[in-house]
Amino acid sequence: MADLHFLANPARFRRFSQRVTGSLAFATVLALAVGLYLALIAAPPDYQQGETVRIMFVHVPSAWLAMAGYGLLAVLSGSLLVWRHPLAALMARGAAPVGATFAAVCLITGALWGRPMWGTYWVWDARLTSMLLLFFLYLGHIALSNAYDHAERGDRAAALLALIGAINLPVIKFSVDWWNTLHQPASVMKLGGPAIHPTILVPLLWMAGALSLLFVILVLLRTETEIDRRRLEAADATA
Amino acid sequence: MTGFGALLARDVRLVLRRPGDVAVVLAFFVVATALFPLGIGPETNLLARIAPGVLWCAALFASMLSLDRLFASDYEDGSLDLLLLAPWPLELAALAKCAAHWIVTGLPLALLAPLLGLTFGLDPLALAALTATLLVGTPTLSLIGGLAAALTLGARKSGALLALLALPLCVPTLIFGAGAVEATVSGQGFGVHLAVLAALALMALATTPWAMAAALRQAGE
Amino acid sequence: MTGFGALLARDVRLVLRRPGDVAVVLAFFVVATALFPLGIGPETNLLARIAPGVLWCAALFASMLSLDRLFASDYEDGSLDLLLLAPWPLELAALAKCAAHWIVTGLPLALLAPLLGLTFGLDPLALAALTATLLVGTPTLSLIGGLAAALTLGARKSGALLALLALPLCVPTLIFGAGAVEATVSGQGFGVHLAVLAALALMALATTPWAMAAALRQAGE
Amino acid sequence: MVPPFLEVTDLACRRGGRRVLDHLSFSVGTGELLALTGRNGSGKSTLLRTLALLVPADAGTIRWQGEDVVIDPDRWRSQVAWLGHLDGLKADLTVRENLHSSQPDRARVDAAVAAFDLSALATREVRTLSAGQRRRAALARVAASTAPVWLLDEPLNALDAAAQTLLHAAIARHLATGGVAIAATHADMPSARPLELGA
Amino acid sequence: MVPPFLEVTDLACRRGGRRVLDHLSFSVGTGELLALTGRNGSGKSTLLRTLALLVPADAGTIRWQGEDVVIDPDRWRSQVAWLGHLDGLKADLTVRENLHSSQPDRARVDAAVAAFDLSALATREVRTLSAGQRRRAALARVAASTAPVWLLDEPLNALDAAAQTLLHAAIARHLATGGVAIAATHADMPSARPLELGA
Ligand code: HEM
Ligand SMILES: Nc1ncnc2c1ncn2[C@@H]1O[C@H](COP(=O)(O)OP(=O)(O)OP(=O)(O)O)[C@@H](O)[C@H]1O
Ligand SMILES: Nc1ncnc2c1ncn2[C@@H]1O[C@H](COP(=O)(O)OP(=O)(O)OP(=O)(O)O)[C@@H](O)[C@H]1O
Ligand SMILES: [Mg+2]
Ligand SMILES: [Mg+2]
Repeated sequence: MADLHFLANPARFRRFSQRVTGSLAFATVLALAVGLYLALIAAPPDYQQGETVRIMFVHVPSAWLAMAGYGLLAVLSGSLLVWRHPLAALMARGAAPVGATFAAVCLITGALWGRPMWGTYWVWDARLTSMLLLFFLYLGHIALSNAYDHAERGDRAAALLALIGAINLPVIKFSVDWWNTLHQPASVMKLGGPAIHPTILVPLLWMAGALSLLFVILVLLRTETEIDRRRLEAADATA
Repeated sequence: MTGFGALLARDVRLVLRRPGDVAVVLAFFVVATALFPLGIGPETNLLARIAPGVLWCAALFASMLSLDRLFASDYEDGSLDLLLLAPWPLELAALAKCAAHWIVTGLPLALLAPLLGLTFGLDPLALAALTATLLVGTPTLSLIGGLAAALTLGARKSGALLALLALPLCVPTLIFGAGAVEATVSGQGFGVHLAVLAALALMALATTPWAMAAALRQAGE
Repeated sequence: MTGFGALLARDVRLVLRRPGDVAVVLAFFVVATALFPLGIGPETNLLARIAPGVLWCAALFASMLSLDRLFASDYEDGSLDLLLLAPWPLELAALAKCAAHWIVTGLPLALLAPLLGLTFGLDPLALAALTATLLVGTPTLSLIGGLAAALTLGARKSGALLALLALPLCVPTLIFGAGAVEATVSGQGFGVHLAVLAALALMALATTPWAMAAALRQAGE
Repeated sequence: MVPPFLEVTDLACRRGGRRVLDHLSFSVGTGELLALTGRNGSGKSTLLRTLALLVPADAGTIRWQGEDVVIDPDRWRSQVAWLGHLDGLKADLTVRENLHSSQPDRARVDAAVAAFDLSALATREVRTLSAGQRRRAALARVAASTAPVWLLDEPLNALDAAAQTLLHAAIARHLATGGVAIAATHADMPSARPLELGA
Repeated sequence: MVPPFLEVTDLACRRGGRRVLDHLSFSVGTGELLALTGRNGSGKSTLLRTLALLVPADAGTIRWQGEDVVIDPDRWRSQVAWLGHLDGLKADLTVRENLHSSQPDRARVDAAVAAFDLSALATREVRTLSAGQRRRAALARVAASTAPVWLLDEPLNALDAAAQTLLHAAIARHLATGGVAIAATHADMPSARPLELGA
């Protein structure tokens, strides 16, 4: 059993996470219900964009979470490389696909929205391109962490990539911004307060909260799975 | 620093012993570039318009093409162990490898590019911008590619994976490199672009050797 | 022919053992293609014009990137000797390797290309031309790239020269491939182009396996 | 008179301009193990490669059951099982997958795995094996083949005493079925007929 | 009491989840040759790699002249000359170029070339050497270094009898100057203190 010693810390995490997931799931469902009600029913259609404006309530939070997810990945990677924290690797494995999914959701909802608004699913615009690149940074991370026979090797290689990628992410974002833009400029997160009407802002913030909860719970669940998988492999190897 | 010089000399000598690899890279650069006039037809101003992007993309691809083997041969013939045990810092050794790679790919590409630019009808100033930006920008590509090569050591399917990892990180360099040439075409100077490229190169120089060394240590395990 | 089938199946199985690897290849195509708009700018009708060149260039890049190591790992770990001693003809073994690589790179690219073409604003007929020409043309790239890979094994100086000659052999394929899409844009059919591409592919099929086998035998000495 | 199984006459071979083998003649009969000995660089590996037609001979003939092997090289190649200095294993495949890719017959692969005590390692990727474990896997590949002629370049390399015994047993079994084996070696191989090169 | 040169206490190491070394303690004094023996897969190479810090230990300490080597790993690395299972030579460079790239001092390189009877091969590309010639070149690289600790993984591999004698002589010279050597081996090494792993 001493062979499983290195899992002691993840095991404690697992107990903790199992305790909180129940109430977290409840909160997520509740927040999603309120958010979806506000977004799909309560919010008025936009005077310019009509009903399609409702796509925004998924689109924008997904974009935020996709970007935040990479930040989380970088933090986890740092603690893996510096403190050799075994849990960080497992959580990074859990978080990367979730972040990638939100990036994909942002891309897909954006494309669906683009058709009515711009008359095309895709343009090679700065914002769109940088989100696409973020999506591929995620994919590269996932591919690298699975490219090795030894999971730990993949963990650490991917952690190095995430750190360098995190340094580069703002560079990519800004360089692409300077390159060209057609997409909506930031209107919620900007200096001097939001320039957006409260009837839209409130459901947007609810949805952002609900999807953030969803993000957290997905990461927790996936981390648990990773812990179980790693434990099985360790048991296999010692058997 | 003399240690670095010796390392660099050895690595350059090693690459030059296999001229085939360099030849394929340069040929690829020319063929890839030549492809666009064929598709677009001979409209000179259109060609001049796309030339910077095309040349930069081709340069980016070409340098990725050869990076694949940067550390892999050391890994496979056991000399990576010697590199890890060498009395000089591993960061320096990794840097020397990237520098050698740049000398045999980035540098020839930058020198070849004006010739290709000429066939696209670029004017002299644009050609100068092209050469200058390639000279300043390709080291960044070598460094980032070198990092990807170190990260994928011992990984399966390393070729495509390496490119997938490195290409997004190379985007800023590409944008400012191609942007510089376009700026001269539209009558502006390219000083700012060059400064940004230099800044990117310095950033890569400051971070990637460390990350490469860490990745190589892992591969040695 | 069943021997060839078994060889091919084994090589494909080897590559497909990890489905993630094919995903990496596909992701890599998208990133490589996305670089051109970044270099050239987002103007939709300009992008539509260069789309054939871009996609063909990405195809060339992809073939070169992965074919590079087609025989090198066998050479270095000693399994080239086993290939040379195998009871089936070496030509067939080389062909199977190229075919396996085409199946996991050329084929996915051809199937993904229409989607990417859409983002470049190509019309349906152009998309059809693109897919058809890629399907017929990428095998030629795989074969010629495989030849270059075999020639650079062990890197004799003459190998370098031959590799340098091999890559320009891709040029006709690229011209007719990109030209076909152009032709549909200007309202013509692409039947002739397709016929030429097929002829080129057959020519490559008839000559390169033999040349690859000869190059491999030499490397084994 | 029945021809000896493998008969080499007046073989000559040069590598990189240097003459390595010259006027070499010998023959190996069925059930016989020939041990090539000689100093480093005396041409043992070159001889094995020449026999396998991996390196062209400059002069001389190699006859297999009376027929010159260059007449139908493919038939001759199908008679040969090869183990070089390098193991020739794919690092990303498991031991069993490696064996399977040259021998489709599952029963033979299983027998070879057992013969070299690899059962516990059969599903491990070759990349993770120790040097001797890897060499054993390469030897198992030879043992799994049905070829009557084994050409082995320093088969004892990296093997521990137990594995060397396994190898000798496997060679003995092969010879007992009428096979032929030629091994280059610096160590003693019991019951082998020695042939010293470069003497 | 003067500490033994190299002292290993309670070393443990796992590879791919398997425990390979566990509670291993030994020490090697100046002028001593330690021969690691044991079955294939018993952990000889792993131990050498752990000592060279190429593989991190899971537990235990390695002390060099009384000081834990992880305190100043770079200093420790500069004390070690390494020969792995693989030769670590660049096939495209000549023997002399290979030696030079790790030892700039021409006189030491010349001496090492002579010590392993490589003078005739010094300007040949490693690619064209026979297996034993290549191994000798790799050993010459070790002999050319000034490091007091030699870590050798199966140094006798592929060597002919004459070259083995040269190696023993080189080791003896190294030990006579106060050096330390640890060699993994399946063959006998005279005047070595054996340490059996996995027993
Ligand atoms: C595939 C296409 C699209 C992608 C990849 C995309 C990407 C993004 C990203 C990354 C953000 C977050 C920006 C930030 O907060 O810094 C965002 C926000 C936003 N997007 Fe999109 N978008 C797409 C299409 C669209 C379309 C068609 C519209 C509607 C015209 C749209 C409207 C918005 C709005 C209103 C915001 C919120 C901006 C803010 O207030 O910060 N997007 N999008
Ligand atoms: N990278 C790895 N991943 C998993 N297991 C490994 C790895 N490297 C070695 N092992 C295992 O560790 C054990 C010790 O291997 P090691 O190479 O140290 O053995 P060795 O004593 O040197 O054997 P040999 O005499 O064959 O060289 C073996 O069982 C081997 O299979
Ligand atoms: N490709 C080559 N080019 C030039 N010379 C070569 C080549 N291969 C081998 N030689 C030379 O031919 C001679 C015979 O080499 P070979 O590998 O057959 O020796 P060997 O008897 O197997 O030696 P060892 O015991 O070291 O394995 C050596 O002197 C070697 O240097
Ligand atoms: Mg030999
Ligand atoms: Mg070993």
